[in-house]
Amino acid sequence: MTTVAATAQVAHGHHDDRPFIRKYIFSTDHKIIGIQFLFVSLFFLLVGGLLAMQMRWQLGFPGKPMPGGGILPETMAPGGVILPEYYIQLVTMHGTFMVFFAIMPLLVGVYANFLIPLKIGTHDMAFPRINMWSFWSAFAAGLVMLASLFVPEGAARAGWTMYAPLSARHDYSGAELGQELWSISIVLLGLSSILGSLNYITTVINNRAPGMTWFRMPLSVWALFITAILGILALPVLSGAAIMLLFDQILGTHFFDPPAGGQALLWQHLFWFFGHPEVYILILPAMGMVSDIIANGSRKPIFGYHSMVFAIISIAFLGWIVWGHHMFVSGMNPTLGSSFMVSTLVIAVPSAVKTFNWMGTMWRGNLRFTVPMLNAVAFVAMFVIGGLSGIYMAATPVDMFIHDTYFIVAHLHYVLFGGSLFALFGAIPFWFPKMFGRMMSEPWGKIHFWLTFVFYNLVFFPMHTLGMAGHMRRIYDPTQYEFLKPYQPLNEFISISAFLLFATQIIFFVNFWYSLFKGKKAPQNPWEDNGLEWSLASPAPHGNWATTPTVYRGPYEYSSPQATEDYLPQYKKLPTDREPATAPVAGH
Amino acid sequence: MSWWLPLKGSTFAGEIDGLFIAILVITGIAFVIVEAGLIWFVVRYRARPGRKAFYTHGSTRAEVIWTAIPAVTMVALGLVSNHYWVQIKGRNSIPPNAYPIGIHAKQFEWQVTYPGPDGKLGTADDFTVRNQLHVPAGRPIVLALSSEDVIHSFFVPQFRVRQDVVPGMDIKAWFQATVPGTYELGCSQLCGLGHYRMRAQVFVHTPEEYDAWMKRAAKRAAQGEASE
Amino acid sequence: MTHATVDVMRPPYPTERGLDVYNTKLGMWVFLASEVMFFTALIGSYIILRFGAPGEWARPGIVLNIPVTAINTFLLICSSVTMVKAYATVADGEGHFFRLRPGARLSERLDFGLKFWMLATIIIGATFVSIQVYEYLHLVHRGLLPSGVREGSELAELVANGTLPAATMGLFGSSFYTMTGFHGFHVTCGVISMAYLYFTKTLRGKYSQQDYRGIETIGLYWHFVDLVWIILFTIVYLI
Amino acid sequence: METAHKRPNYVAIWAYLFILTVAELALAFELPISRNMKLLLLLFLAVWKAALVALFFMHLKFERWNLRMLALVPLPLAVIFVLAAMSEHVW
Ligand code: HEA
Ligand code: HEA
Ligand code: CUA
Ligand SMILES: [Cu+2]
Repeated sequence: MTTVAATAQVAHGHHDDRPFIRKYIFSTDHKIIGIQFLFVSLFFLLVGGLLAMQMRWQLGFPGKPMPGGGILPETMAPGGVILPEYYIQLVTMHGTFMVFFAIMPLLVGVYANFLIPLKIGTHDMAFPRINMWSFWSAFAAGLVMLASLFVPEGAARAGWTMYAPLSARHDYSGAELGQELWSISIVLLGLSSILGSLNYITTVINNRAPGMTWFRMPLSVWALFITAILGILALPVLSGAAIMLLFDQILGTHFFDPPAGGQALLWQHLFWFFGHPEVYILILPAMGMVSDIIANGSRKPIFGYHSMVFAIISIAFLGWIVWGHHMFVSGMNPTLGSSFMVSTLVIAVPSAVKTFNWMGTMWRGNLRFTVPMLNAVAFVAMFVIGGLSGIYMAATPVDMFIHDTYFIVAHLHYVLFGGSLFALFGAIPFWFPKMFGRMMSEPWGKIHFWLTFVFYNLVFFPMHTLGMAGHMRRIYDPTQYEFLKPYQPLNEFISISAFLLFATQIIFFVNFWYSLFKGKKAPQNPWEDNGLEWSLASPAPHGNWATTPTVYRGPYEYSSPQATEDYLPQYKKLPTDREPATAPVAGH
Repeated sequence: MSWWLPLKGSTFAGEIDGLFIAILVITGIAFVIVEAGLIWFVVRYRARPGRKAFYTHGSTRAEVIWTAIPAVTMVALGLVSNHYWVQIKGRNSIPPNAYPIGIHAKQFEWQVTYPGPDGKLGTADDFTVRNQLHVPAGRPIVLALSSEDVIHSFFVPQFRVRQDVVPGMDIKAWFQATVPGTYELGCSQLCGLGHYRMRAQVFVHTPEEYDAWMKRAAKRAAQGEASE
Repeated sequence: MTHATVDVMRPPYPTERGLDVYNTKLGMWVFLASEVMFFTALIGSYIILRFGAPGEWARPGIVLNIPVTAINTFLLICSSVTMVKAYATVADGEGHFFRLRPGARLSERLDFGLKFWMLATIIIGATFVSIQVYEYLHLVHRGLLPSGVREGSELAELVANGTLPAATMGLFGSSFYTMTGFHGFHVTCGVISMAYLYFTKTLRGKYSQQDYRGIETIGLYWHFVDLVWIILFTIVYLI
Repeated sequence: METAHKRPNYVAIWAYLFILTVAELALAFELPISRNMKLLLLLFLAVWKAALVALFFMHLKFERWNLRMLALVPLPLAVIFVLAAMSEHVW
């Protein structure tokens, strides 16, 4: 493997004598915080997955005792048979954990923290201590949410969307403390996201290394930056709404209480005004990292860098004016529905730009199928399916039929699992060496990839069919309906595939832990990548660079005729390169 | 088990299915282009020793093409969908001669109020039946939806009609059944632990049958045995 | 601020570039953007609920004590002025405060001016909070609770005799306490952080014309809280 | 740190705000004009006051354009949200 050691600025051996607790627990180092987020959110991914398995058991084999379900208390599953009230807790907590505590922290908490300073060439976040608080409040939020599963009457029961008034009044939902803990946890999480986003935005704007102009930033940084803007503007709305919900629950206020003049739809407006930007928070970082990985794996500059940037920006902007597409049949003003439909459809345009640019990047490339690359290509393939199913729902008349059916469930898993999670299965091994100094196993990674890819499609593709048949979401027992009885074999098939999908994840789990301690020692730049982070040793040392690196070119100069290797790092100075004029100025 | 949409049981089911198929075609084309392209590239451009990738930063022409085509398609799709939307859910879409039925949803049942022999809601001969919706075929029906407690959703797959029932709001929805038979009405908005069993039966009668049923039911109701 | 715990690995050069605005100030503006969205959720809900309320809105003029709140509003505006004076004094290093004694040196005046204006801001801010607490106690006493009107209270009588609309009192209580409560919470946070900066920085002479970032940043926050109150006062109390 | 501009007269702005507040109070209680007119005027005054605070006290008037943009970004979102959710009740 060729190295660029000649130009690489290997960090000096600054010995780090902070005590353990300051180094790994209450650390202000952005890399440690990213790693803390990684462990915590992988744990919650596991929790979310376990909840999904219980759901799938009930849906595939309604009313049968769940193997191992005997350990659950009587109030959830007497004799292992899941109760309806436990089932809706499962749905609610599965959605909540996956969205708020697994995918969002994985993408933003881990990679915004880890990558932004490394990729823009700075020593840490702008506000390291605020950053630490951002982790700890997310952690507290997670604990509160987890605790809510164990309180009497169980966890929140109104779906991850928490529609009022079901969520607002205890006599409607039957849950008390669980419902309140959900609101409290979400407020804490909102705080965490705001503190985090504030850091990412300031850092990206102000702390770029010399030469790192706006249009030399890797797309992952662009995506994380725009995501942070979405976060800083969207999460406060959710916090505000969750606070109102909490007050309805504990103080008896009437925001969402129709008999006293409150409005049920107000919650939906608030939630989705946050919620749609949120789903782009869940996909944009994935898109950014996939762009980096695909360019790297194709050994080619990203196709249409500038239009990729503008696509990210326009997706983020459009994301603010489409929230009503979740409410087409909610009784919302139908004229408003029309305008939300049009704005929603328009989002297909920047998404198309991104998709075709990824393909353009691969076109005439020299594709190396590493595990990150495989997962990144799968991301494109699967995100497109999810995105295209979004078009059906955006068309209001069709949505009237498929709203709140498994068609939606299929859509959301195609974008969230097929999209975000595949991107993460690519990103985790890609940056693993920079985090831990070791490589994850390639062969096992490939086995995990192929099995996941197959089982994932077997689980979620048939859900489109269920949706077309009118199979409602969030129902405990589909066999209650005559018209769904013929579909039970399909449900059973999905469930079995889901168990296999989960079992496959054990490979990842083992690979992750094994590599952490026993993996192959990582070289400095194992993927022959152009990013600034690869100029550091693996793992990246505390404080990153001894002297600030200088950036001479864009991030995707693969196969450049100027270099003999097929990559040309951003930090490598060629004789023809000029030193950047002092500081990069905004807008250049 | 069918792999396709359920029976078309209402006047606008055909339109919705048509739109569904149109989108299926559009997205199908996009799907094939993307997936086939990906597979092709993966096979054709896999790394071979000694080869260097083609160095390019993009092409403005390609960029314009793949921005413009989706843009035009999406605007066209928006216009077409909106045309149907206005007919189906628009604010003036309810046919003036529609036959009124009241639906009151509560945890976890549907209370269906019929206008009685005089065909008007809110008069003395109205009567209420639990979990049974009887409608005549070939006649537009307008539902007056109200909720006792939380949000429910009125959904009959064969009619392709769905409307949330929101407490504090008086919402109207209409449809016109075309095929006599028995169907199911499901609640499709999570409304509590009994959500999954908040189900009612839907009977679509021929107009004559419906009149006969109405007479019988009204008589029974007058005798005070309304429900069931 | 960077002084508090100096991490050994903090870069030795100013990392600040890009917007030409230093980090804490930029960070504060970004934070304020999120605050705008937070208050959008609360104030927006209020507007939406009031707009769609069943019947007439509870009459703020009768329920609330407008004159006292008007004085409070005035106080908060004054505190904004004292805050901006503190900022201008330290930023300009001169001229924004009366002469302490004839012939006093500039630096002395600056020092005194900053301390004076900051202390004034803290005191006025604390007064605002106290008056708000008084207002709350009084309102609760008269019978307005977050959940509506208390049985058998003075306001309940007004509802009974038709002076106040029964249908919207619950909504009024909910939104009134939530909005003003969160505003009050923000003021309290501001007072506490200012007091903290006052004792740990101002009194120890850590601010100078070369570095007054803490003053400017907390000032931005303080003015924003004032700005929110200006909106709240109008739409909750006056309209 | 910038101080290129001349300091505005803060006491004058304070007086300005004071007068506007008095005007608001007068409007709310005394003037016999239509309710909608009153509402519009009050909102106008409130926005005016808020703008004074933002422009002078928060010295936005003297900042670079990109910082001003940053401060303005959330406002259209807030307006879009409130208007859309309100349109619920006018159809
Ligand atoms: C990562 C998360 C994510 C992403 C990226 C998206 C992306 C999109 N979503 Fe999705 N959505 C969710 C997560 C996400 N969604 C979730 C979680 C829900 C359910 C919430 C709940 O109720 O629990 C949901 C629900 C949801 C609904 C509400 C359905 C209902 O409840 O009735 C709608 C309706 O319009 C919708 C639409 C879209 C659209 C149009 C896009 C677009 O952004 C997609 C754009 C992409 C493409 C179109 C593909 C690529 C483009 C091409 C290949 C070009 C060629 C294409 C054409 C010419 C068409 N989504
Ligand atoms: C990112 C989001 C995400 C992910 C990954 C998943 C994953 C899965 N979901 Fe998810 N799902 C949602 C988000 C997600 N879901 C949301 C938002 C809803 C809506 C909720 C609502 O209606 O309110 C939903 C609803 C939902 C339903 C509908 C329930 C209903 O309406 O009644 C079903 C039903 O089958 C389902 C099934 C599954 C299954 C089988 C998986 C499987 O893919 C799970 C496989 C297992 C894993 C992915 C875990 C693997 C673990 C690791 C890899 C950890 C490794 C750890 C270390 C290394 C430390 N989900
Ligand atoms: Cu009623 Cu679900
Ligand atoms: Cu959406």
